[in-house]
Amino acid sequence: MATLRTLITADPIDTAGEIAAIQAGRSDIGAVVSFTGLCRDEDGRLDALELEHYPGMAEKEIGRIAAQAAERWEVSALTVIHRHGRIRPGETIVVVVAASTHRHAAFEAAEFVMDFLKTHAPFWKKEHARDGTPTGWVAAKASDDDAKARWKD
Amino acid sequence: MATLRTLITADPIDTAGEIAAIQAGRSDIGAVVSFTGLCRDEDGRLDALELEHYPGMAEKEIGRIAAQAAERWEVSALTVIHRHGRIRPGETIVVVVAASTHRHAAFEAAEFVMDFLKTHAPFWKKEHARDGTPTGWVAAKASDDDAKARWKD
Amino acid sequence: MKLRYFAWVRERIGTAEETVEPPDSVATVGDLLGWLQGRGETYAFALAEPDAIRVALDQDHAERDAPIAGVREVALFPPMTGG
Amino acid sequence: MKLRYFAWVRERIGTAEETVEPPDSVATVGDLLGWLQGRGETYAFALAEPDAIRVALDQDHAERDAPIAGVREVALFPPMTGG
Repeated sequence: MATLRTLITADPIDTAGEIAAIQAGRSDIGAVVSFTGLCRDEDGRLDALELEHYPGMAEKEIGRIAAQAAERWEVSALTVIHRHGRIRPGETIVVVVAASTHRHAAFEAAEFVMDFLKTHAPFWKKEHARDGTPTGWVAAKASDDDAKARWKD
Repeated sequence: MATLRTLITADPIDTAGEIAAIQAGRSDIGAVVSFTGLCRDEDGRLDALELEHYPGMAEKEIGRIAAQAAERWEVSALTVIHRHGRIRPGETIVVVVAASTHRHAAFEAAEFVMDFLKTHAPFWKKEHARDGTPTGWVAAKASDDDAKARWKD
Repeated sequence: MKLRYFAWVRERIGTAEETVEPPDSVATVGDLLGWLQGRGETYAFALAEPDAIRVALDQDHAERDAPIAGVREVALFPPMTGG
Repeated sequence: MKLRYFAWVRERIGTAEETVEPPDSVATVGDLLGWLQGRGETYAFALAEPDAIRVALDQDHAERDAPIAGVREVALFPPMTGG
């Protein structure tokens, strides 16, 4: 049974702490893959991103995606943490950490989680420009749908 | 131009420090993928792994693999660190960190580096058993050759 | 039935949530979207491009043909952009 | 020409490196492996399964048909198991 940890939080995310925690006290793990999604400044244009989410469903959906990944690949542990609220360039929006005996399971599980999180987890990004021009909602990318589609059996 | 950092070292590897370093002072990075390869204890059987390497060629080969990855995917920065010498269960053998604007380049570059490192970088693992039974060299895995083969264009 | 709106759907409709009682003829998610479009200008504007609207029934993603009988909370929102 | 051995190739041959002067008839990596096998029991043992031996010429991976003329350092080792 894989150890799953999922969290939606308004607080800063500590990637290093999550990686350390997933392997703490165990010596059966051979591979740890982490993904960190960061707020970019878009060539200096962006002051902050505002992450709106659907409380309740966001937790449910991320829990479901993590459980699916843990069922599909032999992972020892899987952590998924997504932040909401106002996020500044350089700060972390999302972290996925997958631990397994062998590396492919960890890589694939982490990628699978990210591809489904992008298309299924109820979060929406709004950009706040540095120069005060009207803010805008980030548009969904067709490439994210394509990325998700490749996991069909 | 991607920033490449490669290192062969007998010292412990600081994954968290390498992740922090790759994104320090930049806000153009949207995705960081890290891979950490750890020494397993093989159900308590293993006391330590001894990593032999070919000094000179190991550095050269890892530099070449990192450069190939950076040419093939749009990565902002790529770090590859491999340890040699005696390594205890729970300790880190190898770390790969890939940073990019979008996530797929970072995932693919990190996986590519690991697949080629396993089959091309001159390192050999010898197991030291906890109960003192004769030590043995780890055999190469056919699955590693298969993993490498899938990167052919 | 409670309706919840997120992101630009929320901004265009002008409220985050409300409670409605659709007539019995409104049986599916698709019916509900059609009915909501007739509730006024802000709804028509928010739901003008039906393909851009995603729907969740009691916090599960749902397609247009999903029945809404017995559902307590329906959420309408644009394609997700988290991660 | 300097020869270097690693892992169990090193252990079986019983030395980490040596300098040899193969005859002119030894032109390729394959020739060199054949010539080395005739140098004694430890060599024959270490190189008994040629498919399990990898070769690097001046620190670059090389196939069996690669010429060794002008090469300064030849390394023989088993398939790699790092990472």
